[in-house]
Amino acid sequence: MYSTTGIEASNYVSTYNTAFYFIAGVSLLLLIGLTITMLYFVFRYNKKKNPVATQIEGNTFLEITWTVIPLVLALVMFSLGWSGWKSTTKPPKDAMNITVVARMWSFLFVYENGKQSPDLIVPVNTPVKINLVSLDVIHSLFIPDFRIKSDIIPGREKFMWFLPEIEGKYKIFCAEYCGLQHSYMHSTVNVMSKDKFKSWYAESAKAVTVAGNASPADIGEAIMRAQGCFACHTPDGTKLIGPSYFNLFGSQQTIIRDGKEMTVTVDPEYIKRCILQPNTDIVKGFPSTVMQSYRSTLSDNDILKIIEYLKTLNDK
Amino acid sequence: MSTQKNFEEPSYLEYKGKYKGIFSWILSTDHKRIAILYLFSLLTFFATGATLGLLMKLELIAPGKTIMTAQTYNAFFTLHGIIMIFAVVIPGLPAVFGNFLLPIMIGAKDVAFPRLNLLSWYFYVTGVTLVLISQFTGQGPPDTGWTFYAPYSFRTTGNMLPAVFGAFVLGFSSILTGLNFLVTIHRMRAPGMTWLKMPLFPWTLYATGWVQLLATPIIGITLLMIIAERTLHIGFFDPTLGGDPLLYQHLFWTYSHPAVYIMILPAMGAISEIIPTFCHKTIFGYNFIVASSIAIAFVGYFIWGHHMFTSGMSGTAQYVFSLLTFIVAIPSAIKVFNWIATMHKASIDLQTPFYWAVGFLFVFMIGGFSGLILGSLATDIHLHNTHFVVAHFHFIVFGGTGFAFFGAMHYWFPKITGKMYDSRWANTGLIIFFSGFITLYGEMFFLGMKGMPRRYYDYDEIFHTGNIFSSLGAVVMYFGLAVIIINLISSLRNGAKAPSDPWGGKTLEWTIPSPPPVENFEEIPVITKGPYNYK
Amino acid sequence: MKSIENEKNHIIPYKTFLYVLAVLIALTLTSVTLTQISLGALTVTIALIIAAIKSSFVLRIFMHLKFENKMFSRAVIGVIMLLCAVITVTLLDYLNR
Amino acid sequence: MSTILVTHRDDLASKTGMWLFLFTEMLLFGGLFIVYSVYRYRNPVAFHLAARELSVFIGTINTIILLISSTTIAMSITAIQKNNKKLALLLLGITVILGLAFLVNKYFEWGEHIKEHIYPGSSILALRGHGDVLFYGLYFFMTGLHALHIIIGLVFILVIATSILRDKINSENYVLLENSGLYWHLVDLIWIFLFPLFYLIT
Ligand code: HEA
Ligand code: HEA
Ligand code: HEC
Ligand code: CUA
Ligand SMILES: [Cu+2]
Repeated sequence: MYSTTGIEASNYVSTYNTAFYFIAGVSLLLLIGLTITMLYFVFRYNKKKNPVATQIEGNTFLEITWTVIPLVLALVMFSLGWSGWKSTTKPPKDAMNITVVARMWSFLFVYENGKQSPDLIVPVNTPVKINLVSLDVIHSLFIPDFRIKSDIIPGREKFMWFLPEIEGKYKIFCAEYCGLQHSYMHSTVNVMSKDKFKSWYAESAKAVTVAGNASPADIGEAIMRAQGCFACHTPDGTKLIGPSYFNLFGSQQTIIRDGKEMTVTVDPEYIKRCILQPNTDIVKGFPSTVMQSYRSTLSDNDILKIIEYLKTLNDK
Repeated sequence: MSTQKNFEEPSYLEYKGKYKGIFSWILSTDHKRIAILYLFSLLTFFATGATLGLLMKLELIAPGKTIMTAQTYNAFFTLHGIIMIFAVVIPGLPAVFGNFLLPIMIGAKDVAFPRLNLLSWYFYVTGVTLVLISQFTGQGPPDTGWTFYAPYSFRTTGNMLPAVFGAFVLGFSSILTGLNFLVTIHRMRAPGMTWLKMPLFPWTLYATGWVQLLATPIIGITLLMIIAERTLHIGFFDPTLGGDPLLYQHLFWTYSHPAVYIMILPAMGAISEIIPTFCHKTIFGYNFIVASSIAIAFVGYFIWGHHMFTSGMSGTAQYVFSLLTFIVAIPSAIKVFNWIATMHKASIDLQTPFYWAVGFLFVFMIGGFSGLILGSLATDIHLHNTHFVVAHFHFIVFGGTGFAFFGAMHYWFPKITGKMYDSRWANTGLIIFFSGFITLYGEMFFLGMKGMPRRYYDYDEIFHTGNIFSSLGAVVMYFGLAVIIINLISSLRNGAKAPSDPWGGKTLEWTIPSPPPVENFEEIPVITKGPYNYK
Repeated sequence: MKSIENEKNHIIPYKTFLYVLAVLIALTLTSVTLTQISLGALTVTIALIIAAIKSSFVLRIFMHLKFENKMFSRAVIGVIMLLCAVITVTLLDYLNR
Repeated sequence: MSTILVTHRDDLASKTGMWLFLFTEMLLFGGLFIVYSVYRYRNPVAFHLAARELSVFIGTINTIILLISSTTIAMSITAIQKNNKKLALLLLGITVILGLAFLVNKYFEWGEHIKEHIYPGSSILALRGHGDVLFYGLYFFMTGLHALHIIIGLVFILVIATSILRDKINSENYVLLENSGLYWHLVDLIWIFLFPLFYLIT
């Protein structure tokens, strides 16, 4: 089948193909048939070849025929689509549970043992149930090679499930428009053998893995990559959606708190507040509701490392 | 039929009314002059929207940044969508050709409420102006897509209010036009013109009128709620206030799906006029075509949910919406079959409008069939919000309504302007346009199947080849359309004088001089026969 | 369509309106008292049924539908049914989630 | 240009137009009724409790006011048909006064709520939970939109009244009066549903 890799990578591919090939096949036949008929009439009953038209008002038998036949075809098309879709609502009981936390503009996958990963890592041939959580606007988790997609709607409990059948890496896209960086909101599914997955899963339950001798600042940077901070903030002074981190630490920042303007020094306290309650202190000139709290995904320890990293960004 | 009966009465183009110059147009309540006002404003907006489309395609020719930033791209497809949908294809055929021809085709001197008609045009222009204003004021242009989905639409810093209010005003204009046509058709048909002796174009306008009247208020109130939510912080759709973003989608599509039939029905009507005229043959299955228009309008009201298949509606809702989506394809099928049957044993005069009609049938079928693929649940889960959808709706909106619009333009051009155009150039333009069209949008089907999401400013390397083709198609198409438009414009000056019935049509508009006199008919005709009587 | 022309001058006596007003006010008060006593789930139904009865009086007498061309009443019924159908279809989603 | 085109008056056309316009109004509010039913279904308890805070007394008074005003405008059509210009004007005058009374009541009702910090966007309201926010959001929006319609209706009626004064509307030509009546009745109809939905169903 025509797709990113051409691989039938999940349980949905075959039901998708059945419905698709049937509808597309019937349509193509009808399209070709009707187009040829039409062109034939255009040539055969040209004014030159047929100077006088025969007046025909209609034919009820024909009308009924070409109502009933498409109706039957359409109903078959519908039922193929329905039966293919029905299974998406019924995850097997033994499915593995993973939660995706989507926000502008990153996905973060949270496993039952607390492990977090910006990529979706799953064992092959194991049903996976993903609980869909959005912190801000509607996103949509789309895995083309699995033929599956589900919107992630803030404030609603929802899930999707699938059975990955072939090992490999596949793309994940965000398929619901969610603002400026929508087209950069992507990730990867990594379908591993069960053994490999087990060892990955058992590794210390840290959010990110970095080399053993990494400094706290390096870990901080890795955490921020995993959490998607760089979608909105740059380390080099360029202004994206949020203020840049460049020369941020220790500087004086004009903020708006409770509608009043004031100046604060950027210290660890302030940064922590920015990350956990981003809507209390709003940096002047920036939108107030864009950044969402990271309370559910970052620990105090993580934040300390982030602060270490931010310190390294002052004038080099 | 072709003798010019009446020389005393000046044509609507020459008539000197109370006002002079431009005022004789923008203050005129003559349905024909209002139609021309619509035509010019609409073409301007169309050119704007099309240029935005071309620029978007140039951006997409390669991954990464080519000619604009992501912010600009997002603003462009939003503006492109709003202009094309609300300001071009929804008013399109009704406001231009409906206004000009509806009264003539049913043997009336004007629409029921001429002043209201002019008011609709003012609403129309105001609405678009508001949308355009939103681009240049406030904190940056709106960037939500034409669907204004909550909660993004009240999170964004983009300047939403004028755009949303502009869409609201455009909706108002659409309602007034529909209302006017309904009353006109009910009250002003010429004596003897029973419902089943009415030509098919007015019939589709009638069906459209009801949809405009009964669907547009829903989007009106929804847009007002978005405005209230943004300004007064009333919780309607914001999940942080307890609202349900899906309810917004329900309300939006409750209008916007019927709206696609507002776009296509008059197009089908125009095609139903063109085909019998050039076949010199009565239309096949008149009653069935009429019934199918009404069926489309009615069933089309209840299938909006097919835009929300991945949003997690209840299984029952998925079932009903998908089933009805397939049911609504049947009336379209009936129309297609009847049109083709009309060509059987006809005597076909191959003129430009007929080529457009044939082109329409071809692309409409492709668009419709791809609609079936999207209407099926298993496939839509994969294809939703990919470029497959973009291909579907350009095929059916641009290919359907757009082709019919250009067909109608070439069909009624002699009647409206009193001039003939050069059909060799017209056909050349059509061929260039058509090949550009297929390359541009055909490729998008494959991009969508591969999984390229829509509203993507930047894309993965795997989608590159397809996008190159598609973008080049856009350039070709741009040329084709320029040829077509330039040909028509130059015919205004240099074209030969048009007789009153250049094609041998049988509906009432061909019985009066071209261009029509101010009062259309010297004497209101009495109708005794059906509309396509070639015996 | 000809028959309408003669109905144009249908004059409704003042008294009719006053009777209708009395009925409407009575219905309003009934609805208020009925809903004040706890009837559980029935409350909604009763209140809406009474509202529907009231509106049919307004439509038929005040808005002349009773005396007007049938076309109008048919259209009104059609529109109301359409609205109900839309509400039902929307609720198909919510009631079955 | 319209003077030469429109040769005769078509009352039925103008009445048809008015009815069609009323249909759009019905659907406009219809959209809000959809929103109301969905949110009521999802927050039954909160809606139940919040509705209790509205004053049934003022609501009932306002309902009766509107019903009477509907009656008077309907009667004024009979009056004009019988060529009783004075009575027609008097009845219209009563209608207008009742309409204003309705608005005054509404003003005090809203005022009470706002005094208690119950209005959209209020942080005190937000503390009371989602159901209350939705209920009062809908309450203010729907009654507000309804009040806007009352104001439009009043202006419409005043314009008609001046036409009657100037004999432009008379026993031969009163379709505009009928149309304004239709509009006013629609406003009444909507209230007939708003009243139980917000005040009674507790
Ligand atoms: C003119 C406008 C127009 C028309 C007429 C249609 C017609 C149809 N549309 Fe389309 N549609 C749009 C404009 C239109 N659409 C737009 C603008 C969008 C995107 C909005 C957005 O998200 O921005 C869209 C999106 C859209 C979706 C949502 C996709 C998604 O987002 O996931 C779906 C899904 O069901 C759909 C289906 C259909 C169907 C089944 C028809 C049918 O009515 C088609 C019927 C016609 C035929 C089927 C062809 C003729 C028939 C025959 C020759 C006979 C044989 C027939 C059978 C065997 C049945 N459309
Ligand atoms: C009638 C409707 C209509 C029309 C005609 C078009 C026309 C075009 N559209 Fe359309 N498009 C939409 C309706 C339409 N579109 C809608 C509703 C959306 C969804 C928006 C959203 O997501 O919110 C969309 C989205 C959309 C996208 C998807 C964006 C994305 O999801 O990332 C793209 C991408 O390429 C695109 C391209 C084009 C192009 C290249 C053209 C055209 O430019 C095609 C070529 C046209 C011409 C070549 C005409 C040019 C000719 C002239 C200007 C004449 C010259 C004039 C004189 C000489 C006087 N459009
Ligand atoms: C969706 C965009 C977005 C993401 C993702 C995001 N931020 Fe922010 N951030 C903002 C915006 C907008 C502001 C300014 C408004 C405010 O203060 O809330 C901001 C402000 C801040 C500030 C205060 C900066 C200053 O100049 O005082 C800090 C610190 C911060 N963010 C850290 C982070 C960290 C750490 C992450 C990731 C774990 C992150 N942000 C992710 C948008 C984002
Ligand atoms: Cu997230 Cu698009
Ligand atoms: Cu649709």
